[in-house]
Amino acid sequence: MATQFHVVVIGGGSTGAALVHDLTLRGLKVTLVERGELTSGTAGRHHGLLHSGGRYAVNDQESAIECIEENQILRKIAPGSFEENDGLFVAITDEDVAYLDKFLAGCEACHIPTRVLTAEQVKRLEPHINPQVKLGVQVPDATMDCWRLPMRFFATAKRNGADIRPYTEVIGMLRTAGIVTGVRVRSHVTGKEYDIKADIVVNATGAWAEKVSEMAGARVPVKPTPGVMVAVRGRWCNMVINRLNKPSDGDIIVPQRGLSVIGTTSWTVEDPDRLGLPEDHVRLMFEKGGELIPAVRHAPMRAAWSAARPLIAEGGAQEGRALPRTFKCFDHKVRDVVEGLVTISGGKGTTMRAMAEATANVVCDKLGIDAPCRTKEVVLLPYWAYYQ
Amino acid sequence: MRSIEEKRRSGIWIWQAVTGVLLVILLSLHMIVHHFVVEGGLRTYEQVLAYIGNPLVVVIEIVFLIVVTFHAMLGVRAILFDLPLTERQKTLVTRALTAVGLVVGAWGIFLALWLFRMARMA
Amino acid sequence: MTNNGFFGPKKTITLKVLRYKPGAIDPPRYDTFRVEANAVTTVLDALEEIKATQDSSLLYRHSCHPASCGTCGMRVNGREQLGCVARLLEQGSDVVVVEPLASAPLIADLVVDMTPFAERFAPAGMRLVRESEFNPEAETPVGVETFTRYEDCIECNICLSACPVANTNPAFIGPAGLAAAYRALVTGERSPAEVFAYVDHDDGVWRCHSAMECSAVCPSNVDPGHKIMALRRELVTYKVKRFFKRG
Amino acid sequence: MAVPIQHKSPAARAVQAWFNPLKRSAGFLAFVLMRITGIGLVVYLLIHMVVIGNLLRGPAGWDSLIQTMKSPWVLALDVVLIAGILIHMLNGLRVTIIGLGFGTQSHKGIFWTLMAVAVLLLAYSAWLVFTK
Repeated sequence: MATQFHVVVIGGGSTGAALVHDLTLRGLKVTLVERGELTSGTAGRHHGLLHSGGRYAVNDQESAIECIEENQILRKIAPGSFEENDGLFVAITDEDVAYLDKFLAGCEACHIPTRVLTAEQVKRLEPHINPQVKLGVQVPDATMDCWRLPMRFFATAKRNGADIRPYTEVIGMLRTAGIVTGVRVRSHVTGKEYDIKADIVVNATGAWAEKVSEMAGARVPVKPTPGVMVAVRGRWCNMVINRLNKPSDGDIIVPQRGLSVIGTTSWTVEDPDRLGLPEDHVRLMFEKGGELIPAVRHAPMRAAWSAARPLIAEGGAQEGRALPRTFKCFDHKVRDVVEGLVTISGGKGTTMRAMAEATANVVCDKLGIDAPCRTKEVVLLPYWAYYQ
Repeated sequence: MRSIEEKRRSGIWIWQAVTGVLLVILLSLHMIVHHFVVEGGLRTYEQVLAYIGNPLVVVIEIVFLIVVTFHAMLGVRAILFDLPLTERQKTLVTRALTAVGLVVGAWGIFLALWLFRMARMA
Repeated sequence: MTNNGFFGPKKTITLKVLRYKPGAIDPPRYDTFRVEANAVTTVLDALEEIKATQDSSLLYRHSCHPASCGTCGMRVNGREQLGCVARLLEQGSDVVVVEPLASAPLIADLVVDMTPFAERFAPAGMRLVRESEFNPEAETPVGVETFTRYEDCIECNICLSACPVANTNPAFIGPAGLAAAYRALVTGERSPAEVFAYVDHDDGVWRCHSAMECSAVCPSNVDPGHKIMALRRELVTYKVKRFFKRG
Repeated sequence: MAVPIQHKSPAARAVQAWFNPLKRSAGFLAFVLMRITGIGLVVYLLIHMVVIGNLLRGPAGWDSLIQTMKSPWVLALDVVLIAGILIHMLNGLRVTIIGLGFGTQSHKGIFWTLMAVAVLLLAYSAWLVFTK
């Protein structure tokens, strides 16, 4: 390519990781800045569920379809980063059983493979499950490594020439006549401030997207929507256990390494840096998780924490679970007449690659580059390559 | 599985363990005979000479000396190798310790044989 | 340990955090912060609170929070722990000293460079997560159920920081790498010849002096000390057999 | 690395950890004892070799030397020596056994048991040294 455009990506989470990888493969020069450690925001601390899409198959089919497609792609490009143990939606009450037909229809519409299991089959596969279980539906959920998967994108991007700068915080936008021309950053390693020039700046800061876009006078309707998760010692299930019903509090248990992670709740906050950890939510996880697997009520707690989902609340008073779980890429030239800034937000860990692809398409369009996305095929390096 | 760089094979720990176990036996012999068999311990010149006059004792003492020196030098080497040494420094350490060991061993053997001769002459 | 999320009363804890920024805070010094802690507040929670409200320039590594990623290894009151599961009120003092891991080069504040660790660890060829877990319908490698789950190793670098040898000799492969090599040996992922070529030298399996501190601090029950000893037994057996075959 | 390595922890400080079992567990204490007694015994070996060289001076030289060695201070040093030997020897056996992969899970129990044995043997030896 004759001219190499320079893109600055703000935010070293899963979206940023997949985005530097994508843009680098398309031949662009990319610098990524992250104020703390890579994946120290929402990316690292979700429950580690690689969604099959089953969870959204009834209420949010756009997300569900994204999930099942990305689920298949990620397994292919990041072998070894998943515990391929499938997921199980279990019906405990008659109300849950009544949800079955809607669920199966939704999964079929989204092309999510399912297998209905009898109570006996469920109990054989999951000895710790609530003995009241009525039936179960097996779907291709999996457990992912929340830190190492994004790190594989970073590792591959770095090997391909991307410049990744953790511990570097954006403190302002460089603007010339309303056009964003770069960022001013402070290195927390040396305390020094300096400018990074760019043809396009991408704001991939998730729940922090509003804070960052404000620096350029642009607006993003992102609502930081935290959820509480509790990890208990021991693997109390083989598959990812979901409640066969519409998404609610404490209805997922993800076996991860030697732990079982129960999630989650949902509320809204103004400042994504100050989520807090409500005690009643932690209690609720034990209570609700115990409805699926009674033993978790008495399992020793390893950790409890909150993570902020970056949900998009576009026009309307919707909050929490009613918000769509899909992602959106904003070109601020269109929205706020701010040229040179693109924001990507919403979405989830499972759809990180797709979010990056959509964003990279917008970036390439704006720069007039015709380069196809290759991230569906390129197999990622192991995470430790980042440190070599 | 690639090595970080080509490293020389080593099983010196095994020698340290073997000589260590031997020492438990030899040192017990050495201590018991020197200090507890003879009433009040092996003390005077006469007593030492009388003891060393026994050829079996000379052999045991020399074996003990060799094993203990070897074990001691390997121990010092193990400690020094815990430091960040270059391959050249490692070779130097090994050579220096070999030299010290040889000197100590030679001196000890000379002493034992000289005393043995004195005992025989007396 | 507080079992199921009972927060209990709050208490003020003083944190003394090692600060270092090359050229700016150089030589390193300790900064003092105060935070409110309850029974489930962790050292990481406290650091995040400090960063958000008291000093945004404070640097530390972290990601997942339930001790699954292994990024937040640090020394808390002189002992290596994961900040995300080290509870403040269980550190045994009202003043808690937080320092970076000892065995890796310091970048800034509590952040250490993981490159030397990766260089020692990666050659052992450790796969991170086994593709199938205990799902009986999924295929697992034969016999693997009888082993401790080596995948429990979260590559946090804590064992190297606690190891008296790794601290003075950076060439030592170290507990995590040796444990991984043992795993590769017993699962048959690597041939004995390959594994032994990697560990049979003065900076390999023989460098360990059995202080077993790696096993004492391991937050993930990998018990690397045990694995190093077992690896040594395999190697001694191999050497003895080879000696007699040749002789 | 985007961030250059700027600072390394001084090796001298790391070496101090060889002798500092504070905040560490039993295995580390064993390692510290092993190292201290090992170094001490090497020093003793060298001194011992020089001292017995006095035998070359014949009965007069040797017997007068032995006379000074019978002072209680030197006898106390003898007890220290025996303590070092016992700790190093018993610990050495332990390290050999667990170093070959046996009993690694109960290494702490083995350590404390052997140290108890060392204390008993030391008490008996001290009694012999001072009374005989």
